[in-house]
Amino acid sequence: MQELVNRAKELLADGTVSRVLGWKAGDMSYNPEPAYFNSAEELENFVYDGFCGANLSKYMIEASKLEGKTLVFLKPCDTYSFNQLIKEHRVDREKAYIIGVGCKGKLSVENIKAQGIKGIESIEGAGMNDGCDTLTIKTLYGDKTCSYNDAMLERCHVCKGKEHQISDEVMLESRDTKDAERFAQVEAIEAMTPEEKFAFFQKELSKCIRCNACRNVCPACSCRKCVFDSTKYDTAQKANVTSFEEKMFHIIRAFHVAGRCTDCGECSRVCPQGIPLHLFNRKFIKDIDTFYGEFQAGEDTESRGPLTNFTFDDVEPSIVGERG
Amino acid sequence: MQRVGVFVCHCGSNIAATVDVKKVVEMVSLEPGVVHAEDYQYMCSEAGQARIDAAIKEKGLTGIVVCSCSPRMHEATFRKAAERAGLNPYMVEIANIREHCSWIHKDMEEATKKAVVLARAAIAKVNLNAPLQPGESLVTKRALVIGGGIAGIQTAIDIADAGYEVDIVEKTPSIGGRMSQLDKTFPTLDCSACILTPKMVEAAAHEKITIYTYSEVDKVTGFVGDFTVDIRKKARSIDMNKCTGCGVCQEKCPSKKTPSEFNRGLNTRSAIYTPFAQAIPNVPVIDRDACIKFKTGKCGICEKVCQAGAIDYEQKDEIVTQKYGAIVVATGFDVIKVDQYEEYAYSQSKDVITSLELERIMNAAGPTKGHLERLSDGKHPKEMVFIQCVGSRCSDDKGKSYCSKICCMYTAKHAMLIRDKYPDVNVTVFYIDVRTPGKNFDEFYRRAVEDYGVNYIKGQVGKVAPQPDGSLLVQGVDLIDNKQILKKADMVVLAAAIEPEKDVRRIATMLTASIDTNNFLTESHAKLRPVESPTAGVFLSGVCQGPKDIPETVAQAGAAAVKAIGLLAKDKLLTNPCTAKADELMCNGCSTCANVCPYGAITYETKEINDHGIRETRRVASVNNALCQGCGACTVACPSGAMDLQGFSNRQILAEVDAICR
Amino acid sequence: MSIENETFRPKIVAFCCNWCSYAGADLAGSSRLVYPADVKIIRVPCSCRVNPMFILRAFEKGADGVIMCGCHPGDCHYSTGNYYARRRMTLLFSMLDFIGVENGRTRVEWVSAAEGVKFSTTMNEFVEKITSLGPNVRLEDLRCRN
Amino acid sequence: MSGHLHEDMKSRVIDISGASPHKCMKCGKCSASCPSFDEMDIKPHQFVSYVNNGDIEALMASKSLGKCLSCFACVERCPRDVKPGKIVDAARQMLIRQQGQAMLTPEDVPELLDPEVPQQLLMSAFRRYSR
Amino acid sequence: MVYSYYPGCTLKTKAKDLDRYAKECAKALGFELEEIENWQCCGGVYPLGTDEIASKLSSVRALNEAKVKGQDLVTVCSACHHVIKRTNDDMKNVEDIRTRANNYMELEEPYAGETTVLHYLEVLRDRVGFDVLKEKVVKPLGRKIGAYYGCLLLRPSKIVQFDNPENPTIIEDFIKAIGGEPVIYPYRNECCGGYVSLKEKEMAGKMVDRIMDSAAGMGAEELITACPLCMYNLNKSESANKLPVYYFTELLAEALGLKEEV
Repeated sequence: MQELVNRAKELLADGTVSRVLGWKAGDMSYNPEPAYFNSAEELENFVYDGFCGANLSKYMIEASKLEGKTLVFLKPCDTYSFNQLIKEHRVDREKAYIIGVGCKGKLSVENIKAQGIKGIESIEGAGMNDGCDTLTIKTLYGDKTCSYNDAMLERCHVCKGKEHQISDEVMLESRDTKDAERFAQVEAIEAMTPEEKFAFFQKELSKCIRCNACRNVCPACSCRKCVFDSTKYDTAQKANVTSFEEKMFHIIRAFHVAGRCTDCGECSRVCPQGIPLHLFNRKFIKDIDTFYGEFQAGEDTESRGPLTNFTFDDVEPSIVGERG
Repeated sequence: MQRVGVFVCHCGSNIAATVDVKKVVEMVSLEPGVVHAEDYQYMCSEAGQARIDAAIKEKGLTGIVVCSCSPRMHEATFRKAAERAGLNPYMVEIANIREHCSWIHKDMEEATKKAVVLARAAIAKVNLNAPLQPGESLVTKRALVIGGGIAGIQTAIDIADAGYEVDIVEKTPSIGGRMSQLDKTFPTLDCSACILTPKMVEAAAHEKITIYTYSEVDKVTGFVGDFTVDIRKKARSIDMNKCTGCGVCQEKCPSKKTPSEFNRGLNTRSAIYTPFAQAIPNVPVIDRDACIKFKTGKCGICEKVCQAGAIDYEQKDEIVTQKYGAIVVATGFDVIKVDQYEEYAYSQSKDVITSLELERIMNAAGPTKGHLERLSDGKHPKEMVFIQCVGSRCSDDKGKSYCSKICCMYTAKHAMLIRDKYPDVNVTVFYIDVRTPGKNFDEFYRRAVEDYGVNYIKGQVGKVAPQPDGSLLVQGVDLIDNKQILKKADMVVLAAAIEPEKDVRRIATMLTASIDTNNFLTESHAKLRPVESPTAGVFLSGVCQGPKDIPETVAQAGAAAVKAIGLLAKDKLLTNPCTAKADELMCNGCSTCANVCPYGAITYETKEINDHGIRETRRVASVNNALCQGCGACTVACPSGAMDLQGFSNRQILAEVDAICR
Repeated sequence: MSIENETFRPKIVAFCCNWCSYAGADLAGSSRLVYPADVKIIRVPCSCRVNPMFILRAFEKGADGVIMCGCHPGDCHYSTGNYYARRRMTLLFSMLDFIGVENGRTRVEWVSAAEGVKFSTTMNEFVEKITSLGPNVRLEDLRCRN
Repeated sequence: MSGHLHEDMKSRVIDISGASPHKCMKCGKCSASCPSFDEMDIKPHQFVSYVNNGDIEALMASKSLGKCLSCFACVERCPRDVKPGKIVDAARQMLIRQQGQAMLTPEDVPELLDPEVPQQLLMSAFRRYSR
Repeated sequence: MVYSYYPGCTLKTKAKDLDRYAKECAKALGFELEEIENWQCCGGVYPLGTDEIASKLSSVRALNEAKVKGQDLVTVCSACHHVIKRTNDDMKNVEDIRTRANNYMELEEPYAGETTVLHYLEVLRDRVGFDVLKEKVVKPLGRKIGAYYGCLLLRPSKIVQFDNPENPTIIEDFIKAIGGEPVIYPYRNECCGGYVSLKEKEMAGKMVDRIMDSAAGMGAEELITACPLCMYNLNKSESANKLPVYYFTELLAEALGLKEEV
């Protein structure tokens, strides 16, 4: 981690960049947060470890408007989002100095808590130089351990790979964390009866409090004004009374990012209610792959997205009923 | 909120018989914004329009809803009426309570309820309408005619005579089309060439007409008044300016084995050829697939014998790009392949032929020099059998569901001509119905029966069995006698169904002109706009629109020309104001909309935006109203909803949805 | 409100493109080809104008079925609109299926201006299908019921 | 017989046959194709019009039921997809399904037999002519 | 390649030749016919009413057995082929029949027309290839042979999809492959009256004579057929032009030089 700080200081010092976009330590060891660093002194607070899950590419929309270049640290999966933002003219490549940082899988404290570990004071073993086998957790009730992989975010189990899609330089090693099939969860739901599917989503979505965290964190959901805040559709937010509006919100949100979503998983990571929101996006990705050929948003900055493209012999919508 | 007036039309009894119009008036009066509602016998009549006029003025209406027939019928009428009364024409909405309601529902209560819902939706929409101003676009004073048959020729001459430039694009080496293949024409038995050739010459000589033969339309962009078309002039391998049409090359060409398209493959032609003697232009083409020079590199005889030095083996396809104000489609027809009806043994016997092949056999310039003879052995036939409706009126997947319309008449013609020229030949016609609507048509058919002794048998043929002696045993039925008939014939002639020229679907797609499942182009209105395609600026001439004979084709060709002239006579056209519009404050500048725009109407500019006091330089979308056709693809592609469609805005459509689901 | 005692009559919204399907519906009308009054048509310039939001909104407000009709692929008045619409609707319908909405509440049918018969048969079929599915309860916003 | 029963028999014959008599345009191609035409009292095209007119009893009494070869020439060549041959088959089925109406019984067989008769001929004959 | 093989009743009795030759020739041509277990007679005629289910079950059983084995189902007899192929089409495309048949059958997995049904001739044409067959011929026949298709192989063409129903070529191509000279005559696809030959002997006789006359008139020296019904019926001809009739498999065996061995 220190090498990242050193390199950032160098780049600040030689004027290559005017600021640094990274993560700073939070009040607990497991909740670092995105932050700008404008000087070498500020960089003392910089952290980068297994809990730095936040995808910083979206912050580059605002950073692109600032004077001078911004040094941004992007994990392999974040670089897809950044590419997608370039494609949509939302970020300025020239305004970014990208250090692709390695990643050994990002962690969720919720997953640790879910194992019955309470009263967490600090967590060790999440550093980039650690073995990433076991986490040691100091709690009010004594030291506990937890396997690194068990604490990992869902998205890391279906990792897209260790390669950075875009960067000016790469630092730190990455680790293979993929140990599950990307579409297994979606397939499990697809195999349900309509009643089961409905019950599943009814249960999940009824938890939604419309806090908009998913929307705010999403690098694809970057509209200046969201349709759900707009009078143009007469769909501006209302009180949370029944479940339909949540369905409408999440379906439309997923639809708006379909073909643009890189499957970064931030929506599920930030949801305070723990709704597996990535399922919506991943369902669209799976359908797009099946119907129109494999497509990974953010792999490049030029190709046409599947929803702004077509072939003459695309499947008909009736396929939905036909495949049973 | 608008001040809305609702006008409910009885349409005589068309609406009023099924929809309780009084009830509709009563119900819509309760709707928000409605300050006036009335019903009337015929809203589209002058008196009806006067009522609208009066109400707008007296009640100060700012929007009106007419509950009547389809907007495709009278939207324009009511918009004009509103405009005369000083209202912006785009403040008019139509609730279609005839085609979508009274005509398809029987129960009055149900139909009335539905009419009220449709009216509510229109009221909800009009409450959100905004006045729109159409823009203007210039009209290019030039017409394109696709197809150089009698339909295309007639249309071109008529447009050119009105003083406008016309280009004819014909894919074969000569204009003339199917009519040039015919021997005689019904119901007067004129010689086809005698009446067609002067027309061809007239078109060729007309100073306003340019003919592109051996050419195809490659690409069409633009819209009414301003189409841009790429015409591919296929490499003819002949310099048209040098060729004198002497014909020596064709005589000397050693490759003479290619089936002649013009003679329906009944004989062969040389690789360098003009399709027929009267071809216009009288300049041959080299069929590169058949030419020895092109296949092996050796030969070159035509080049050697051509004194004009017109042969050019190096010639390449050439693209001519031209602008047009109007396009007339006159692509014509072909006969279906009859080998899918092998019970008639077409591909098993040379003496089973189609009627178009018989035309060539009967023609003095045809493969038998006009002598009626069997193609198998050259013998003169004694018994001829004609079979009607081969592939017409079929609901199987092999044939056509429609009546080809011309077969009854040409078969009567053939029968008559044969009996006249060869009284020793017996002619039998197996028919299902004889259909002869048309001036002097039934008389013509009756002459065949009464004066020429043609034997008409009501019933179909089930099988044609080639016999060891070379004759054909025709197994048919006489439904009047209720007997199966076995008839020995020397020749059998099949009245094969006609179908639109294969190319027409490609052309329709380029023109975005509507086409039906049979590949006939769709007219804008079956009765009232029969020569106009629903696509503005595209007109229909001849069989591409539906089966028709020569007199009808020529009449329709003239009608299409008049419609095209009417368009070309205007200097400017009003453009549809229902175009897309981007809200700069909301636009992300992401280019998603531009990616789906079929017209390239969306561009991006980087400009300073004042977003509620925040001044920022942003990349924002901008719509070119002259190019935008108002499809709305961009509006759905836009995730933020910054792109909206005027006249069909998100809020308007949602208001309609809400009104219907209420 | 009780639906058990009455015969269920579905609410059906049909989005029809102006150039083909709306004209096809007009032809069905002028040919007097009967289909149930439960179908209400909204005219849009092109099937590509149909926003998934419109369809969800219809369901939210209590529609029991939504059908979208456009020109046949290849015949779009705007050349390519229906190709985009086809992809959008395929994905939307698949998502609705995914969250447990009964198959068949949504449908896309390509109907040309010449296909009055097809329009009528399609609507008859669709109404029958929706009637057999019963009222839409999974996507309705209960507040919208009067 | 009441009109209701007529209609009932008509719809039964249509159901059992899967034919579409209403599509008929009376071209006669079925009768023109039929190899057994001369043997039949009611001709193939008439089978269609008899159904359209609801006169099913006459069909069931017709000797054509035993003359139709089920060769499907009429079905194959019909330009309107009416399937006249299936009407004959259906009428025969309706007849033999009635008590005591079998057109072939085991007692009839011995005199019809010869040493070459293949099994499937017997099999199919019973399928065609008895319940 | 191994195919499931449905011989049918007649091939086990009156038409043993058809069966024997078919199997032997298959070996020589590199494929194997594996008789399915416990097959039952197809009934010889496709059920005449759309409401009949029970009479289709024997076909469905055979079809399902082939499906379970993952093999295509081959028949030699035209009638069996006709019945099984049409039943298969029903199972694939007619929901009502599929549901009802499956209800009777109580299979582990419902049958829905998954099996491909092939006539032996189709195997020769589409799987072996007539050109390959031609190479294996050791004794080209050199005779003028008329193909007699009859009705069952070809119709209804939409369902059996065997060949052009009015101008078929498959048997002619077969004759060419085994070194014969095909003779085309117009009545090769007209019915011989096989189904009525039990009760209407005189009438069937007329049909047969017409076929014989037509074939002989066009110069055929012998006829071949794939159908035991046609074989029986054609042999009853009393025409002066009566030609000898063979199963196509017999001539195939002859051309492959297997006839004596079998």
